[in-house]
Amino acid sequence: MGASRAVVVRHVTRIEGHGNIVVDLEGDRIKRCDLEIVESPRFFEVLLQGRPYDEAPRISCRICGICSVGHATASVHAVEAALGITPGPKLRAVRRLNMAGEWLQSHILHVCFLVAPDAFGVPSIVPMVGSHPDVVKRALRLKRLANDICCTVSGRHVMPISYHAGWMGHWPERVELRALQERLIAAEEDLDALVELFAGLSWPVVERRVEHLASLEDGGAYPMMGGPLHSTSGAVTAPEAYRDALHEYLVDHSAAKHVRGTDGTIRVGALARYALAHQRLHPRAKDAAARLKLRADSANPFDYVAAQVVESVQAHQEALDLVSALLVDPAPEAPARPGRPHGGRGVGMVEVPRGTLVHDYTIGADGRIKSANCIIPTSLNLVSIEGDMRAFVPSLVGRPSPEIAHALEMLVRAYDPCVSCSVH
Amino acid sequence: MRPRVAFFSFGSCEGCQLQVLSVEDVLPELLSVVEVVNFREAMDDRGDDYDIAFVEGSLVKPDDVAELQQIRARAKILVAIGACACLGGVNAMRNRRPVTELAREVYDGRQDGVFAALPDASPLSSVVQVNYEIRGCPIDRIEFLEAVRSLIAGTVPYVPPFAVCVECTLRGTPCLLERGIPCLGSVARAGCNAVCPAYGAPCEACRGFHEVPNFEALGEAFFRHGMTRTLAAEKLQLFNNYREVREAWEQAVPSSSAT
Amino acid sequence: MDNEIYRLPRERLDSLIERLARDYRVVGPVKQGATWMWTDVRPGMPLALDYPTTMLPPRQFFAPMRETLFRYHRGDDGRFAFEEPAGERPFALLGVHGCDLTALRVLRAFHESSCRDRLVPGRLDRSFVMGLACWTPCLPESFCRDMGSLESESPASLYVWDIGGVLLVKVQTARGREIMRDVGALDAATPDELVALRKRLRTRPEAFPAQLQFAPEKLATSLKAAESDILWEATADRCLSCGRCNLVCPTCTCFDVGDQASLSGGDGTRTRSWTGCQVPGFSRVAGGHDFRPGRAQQLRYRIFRKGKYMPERYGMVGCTGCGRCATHCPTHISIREIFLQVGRAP
Amino acid sequence: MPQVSMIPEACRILAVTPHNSRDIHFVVEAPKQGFTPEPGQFVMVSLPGIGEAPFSLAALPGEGTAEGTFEMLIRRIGRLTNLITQLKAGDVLYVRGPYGRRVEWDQFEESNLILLAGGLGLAPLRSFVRRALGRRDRFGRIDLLVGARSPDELLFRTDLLVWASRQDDVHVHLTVDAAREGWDGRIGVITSLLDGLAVDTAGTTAFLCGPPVMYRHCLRRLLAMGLYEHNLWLTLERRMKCGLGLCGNCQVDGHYLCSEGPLVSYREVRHLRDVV
Ligand SMILES: Cc1cc2nc3c(=O)[nH]c(=O)nc-3n(C[C@H](O)[C@H](O)[C@H](O)COP(=O)(O)OP(=O)(O)OC[C@H]3O[C@@H](n4cnc5c(N)ncnc54)[C@H](O)[C@@H]3O)c2cc1C
Ligand code: SF4
Ligand code: SF4
Ligand code: SF4
Repeated sequence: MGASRAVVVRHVTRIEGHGNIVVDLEGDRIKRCDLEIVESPRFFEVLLQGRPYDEAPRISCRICGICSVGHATASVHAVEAALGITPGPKLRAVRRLNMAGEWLQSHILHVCFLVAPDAFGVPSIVPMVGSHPDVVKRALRLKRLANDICCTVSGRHVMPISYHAGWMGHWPERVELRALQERLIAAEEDLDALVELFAGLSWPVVERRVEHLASLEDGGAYPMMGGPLHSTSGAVTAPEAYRDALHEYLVDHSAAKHVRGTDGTIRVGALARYALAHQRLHPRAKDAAARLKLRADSANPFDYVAAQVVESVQAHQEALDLVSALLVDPAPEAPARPGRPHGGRGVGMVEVPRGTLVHDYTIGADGRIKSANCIIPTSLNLVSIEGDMRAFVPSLVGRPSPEIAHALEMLVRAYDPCVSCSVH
Repeated sequence: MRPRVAFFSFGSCEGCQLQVLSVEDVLPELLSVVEVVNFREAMDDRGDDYDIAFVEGSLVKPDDVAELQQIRARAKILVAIGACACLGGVNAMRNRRPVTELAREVYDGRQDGVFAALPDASPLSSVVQVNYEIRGCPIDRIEFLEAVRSLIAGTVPYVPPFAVCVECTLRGTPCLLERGIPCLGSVARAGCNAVCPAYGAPCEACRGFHEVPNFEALGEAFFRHGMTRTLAAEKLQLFNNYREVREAWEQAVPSSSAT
Repeated sequence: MDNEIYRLPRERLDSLIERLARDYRVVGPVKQGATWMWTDVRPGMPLALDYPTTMLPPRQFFAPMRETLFRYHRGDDGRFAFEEPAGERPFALLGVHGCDLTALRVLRAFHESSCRDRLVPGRLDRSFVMGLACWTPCLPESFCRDMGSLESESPASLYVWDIGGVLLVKVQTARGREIMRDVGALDAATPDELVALRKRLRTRPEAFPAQLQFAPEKLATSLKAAESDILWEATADRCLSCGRCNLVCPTCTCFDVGDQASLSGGDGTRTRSWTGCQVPGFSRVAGGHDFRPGRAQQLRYRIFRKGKYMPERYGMVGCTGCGRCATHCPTHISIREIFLQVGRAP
Repeated sequence: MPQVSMIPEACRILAVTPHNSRDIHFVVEAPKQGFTPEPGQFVMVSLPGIGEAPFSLAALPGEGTAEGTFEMLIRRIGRLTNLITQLKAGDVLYVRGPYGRRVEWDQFEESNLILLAGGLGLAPLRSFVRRALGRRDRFGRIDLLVGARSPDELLFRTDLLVWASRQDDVHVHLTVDAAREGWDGRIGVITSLLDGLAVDTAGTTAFLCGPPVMYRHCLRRLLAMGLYEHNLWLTLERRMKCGLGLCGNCQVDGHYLCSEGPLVSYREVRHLRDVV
């Protein structure tokens, strides 16, 4: 029996929210290997109770700063499903544009600001301002553009303002769209350079059998705005029946609920979407995937980074296409009316940057939310993250503890977990 | 010498820190005037030696209190950023109900270990002295930069004393209240350039109140525009429900007995 | 005067806009959502000749809501150098009602009384104004007829009556005549049209029932008698101190001054922006002392300024009866009702 | 003439003397063009990027201070003054002015003068004292009454000492609201200094400047002593943003105190509301 040692990282950095890595080793034997989620619970599901449904997108977007657009979208979808509202084509296009903006913003933030420092062996992007000014400037430009897409559509890049069931409180104007179009075209070079940069980086390999999940849209668009939940196992589940596929449960070391699939560990997010829908990518994004040598059947969590780069290209192309389409006729669309004003239950399931997000509301006849349940992509990934940590540690045991800690941090970070979101 | 600044967060969505990261165009300039020594969301560095601490989030779990006190002890200037830190924000909406009930609904009644929660979600000022506040949910990046500029110049940040309506009117936004939409702009503190009404949502007073809010008149205004006075109270709960913040309006606008 | 009235076929409005656009930035009332706003108009855009009234008054063009006074830049010697913004294109305002024409005269009277700022008078001189006659009150709160501004036709180079088929245009300045000549609209109104106009004007007052039972010149004296705080306190209980009444008022002139700067402080601007006596902080000095504390005193001040101080100092009542402040006040505090009350007081 | 008359001029600080921890005395280069102020006028001083505020002239060019310079006493109290009071000689302030009404001094000749200064109010009144002492033969008896909250807050102590030593020219009376050990002067509010002051009611002019609370009490006393309303002069300091009679912040009953004041006679403003 070897000496026992503990590897502990308190508050993993460069992720959103508070999580600790706790590993206890006895010689080569792993006694404990957990990702402790110590984020503070805020009880959003209870906060929503009793509130008028119009507030739901604005309350629930406060679950998370990084994916506030995603939350607002899932929320407004849930409300619309509950009230029997079918959003018009332009409304869907504008919302998808906003989502594309958020994807781009979130992915750039993750790959350039949070992950890239690992590749360059520095603690943050700050030293890179001096050492790799081009990389930093490019990242800042892309992020600014992504933020401006969100501001144009919904007023702010964090906490969208204009979301209502069936209508928009503000429609982007022609001049604004034209300005975006110009900048999107100009950004193609930056995305190209981004792909180039990440194609030249290499990451550890941790392979494990997992089930990938994503909610695929009918009609063949790349998964973003939701649809039935597809699994690499072949199973397909309707959004309202998400409970058949996703089982939430409590564990002692996490304020975020863990989720089990029908068949053990599941994974969502860029890599899962890529696995399930890579054929749906825009040609330029496919090309990026080829340059990044991203395999469709990759199960290596470190490949999340490459998949996010591919999806950045995708989001950018989609934004460009959507802006161009909206420019043909930017006039506002008439609001869609509720088919079921007395309320009922509705589920909004969308693909946010980190994976499948579910908002499930029951709305009463008084227009107030009776009950709410939210499932967050990071929660869906927690079991997988710990599984990967367990699979990764044996290849690290020979090394000094700080190195093990660093390697595990990188693994956790690769998933781009959003901890405050997962606890909500 | 560049002042050393640190960022911390408690119960929140970290959106305010994200707003700090979204100063892309001036980030290099910002880094040339301050030295960031601690910013978990974006860097590994964990300096304990700082002049200015920007703190986001409400106090929601028992450990938060001691941690905040430690930050206070180290920082020369403590700045609360965002509605959660300044007012309790959306988090304080949960204070309507006992925490045991919340735990029952969400965590099968567990309140131990990672599930522990303070009875009330509260703003930083409920525990330590806060030197300055940058309000909003989320904070406005321009206002943040203006505050940083004032602090590094050695003076106090400017805080507008008037209502969101002033900015809203100057922006030329048609008034939502006049159309019967429950807008709180007339009691809310300006500084956000009245962004919500401009994008078609009523102001929900995420920045708290201006200097002389008149809540009775707010109820009256709601009533005159075809809404109930109770609705005013209900809207005020959204961001301003922490005990001491609520005291200001609770007597003035009748609350519905609903949760 | 009749020989100065010309006919402008409605479709020629477009050529008028086109002609003006050569020399001016042309603005007119445009509907935005539920409200009317002064907005740039281009030929081809229908000019509304039947709009109620705009939320924001035309003074926004003479004293902009937020105006850069100057820019500054820190030079190599560490000192700041100052630079004025370039003068903007003069503008032409189309379709200004009598109340707002009156307000432009008030603005001029105010600025000429203390003319150390040349921005506003300069703009008043350079701009082109086309007045427009009203046939019905714009808002339930309008009382322009009582304030004598319904009949206001100056300052305007052109003044328009929409009498149905054709527009009748009175030329009031040489510049106005030049413009009419350029658009080829120097056909005199026909006798029939003039008869129709006179008839409309004669019956117009019926559409504007009297709201005050006294002449506006009496206001100053009645207000003097209304020093009692009870009146003000009762009304001010409803006031939110939101400041909308000041901001939408066509004759308010007060502003705040503030600086904006880059992060390092090396570049920036000093701007002035609208504020008013009902906006919190307006009369407060350093250390926190407020010389006019409380809503009642602030509300009273606004009313006194319009009804007493301005006529005493500038020879014109500060209220034009446009009805904006009452309409846009969240609790409908009505200056008309207050005038009525003080006028009734013994 | 520029369109915008609010552009300031860079003026170098020539000397800085703290009077206590928050009141700092500045000698400043005067603006080059047309800077010929009268006592009671003020300047607008700014730091670009921070803001602008009005400050009284504590000495006029050539009157106790060198030609081409003027003096101010600035109290650290807020956003702008926090920074101004940290400046050193050689630094630059941005100044425009002088502003305010020019009160004819001829009218005060032959008169006895009582100057009542509460706290910071001594700053503007200092230029009054200097003007009077500079033409000593044209005035009657001069009494300077100075009140401060505590001995530490007594401003311009050197001046006070010098003036006190010129018994024949000016009678200096000091009082503090509260004292600590070592103060052997008078304790009490400033009105108490009026007790026992022999005055020729018709031939005396009084000037008042101090915190808002001071005015009402002093005026009541002076009127009770028999001084004429038109001989009581007050400086009314309100919020001022332009100095040009435009921004409106300083209005009292329609009067713009930045141009119609701040120095006014009680007779002129007595009927106005919220004046004192
Ligand atoms: C005619 C006149 C003469 C003055 N003389 C002096 C003097 O000699 N020495 C001195 O220390 N102070 C004097 N003051 C007061 C001085 O103007 C204020 O202390 C100063 O405005 C404080 O600015 P701040 O930004 O530091 O304070 P803050 O409280 O942060 O002020 C915020 C803003 O409010 C405005 N403001 C606040 N208080 C006043 C005020 N009392 N008057 C006008 N505007 C104000 C300013 O424009 C300022 O930008 C005088 C005021 C007036 C009107
Ligand atoms: S929309 Fe709201 S903030 Fe804007 S003016 Fe109306 S009440 Fe005020
Ligand atoms: S308008 Fe109101 S809710 Fe919106 S950002 Fe401003 S203060 Fe917050
Ligand atoms: S608009 Fe009405 S509520 Fe607002 S400050 Fe004016 S009087 Fe008061």
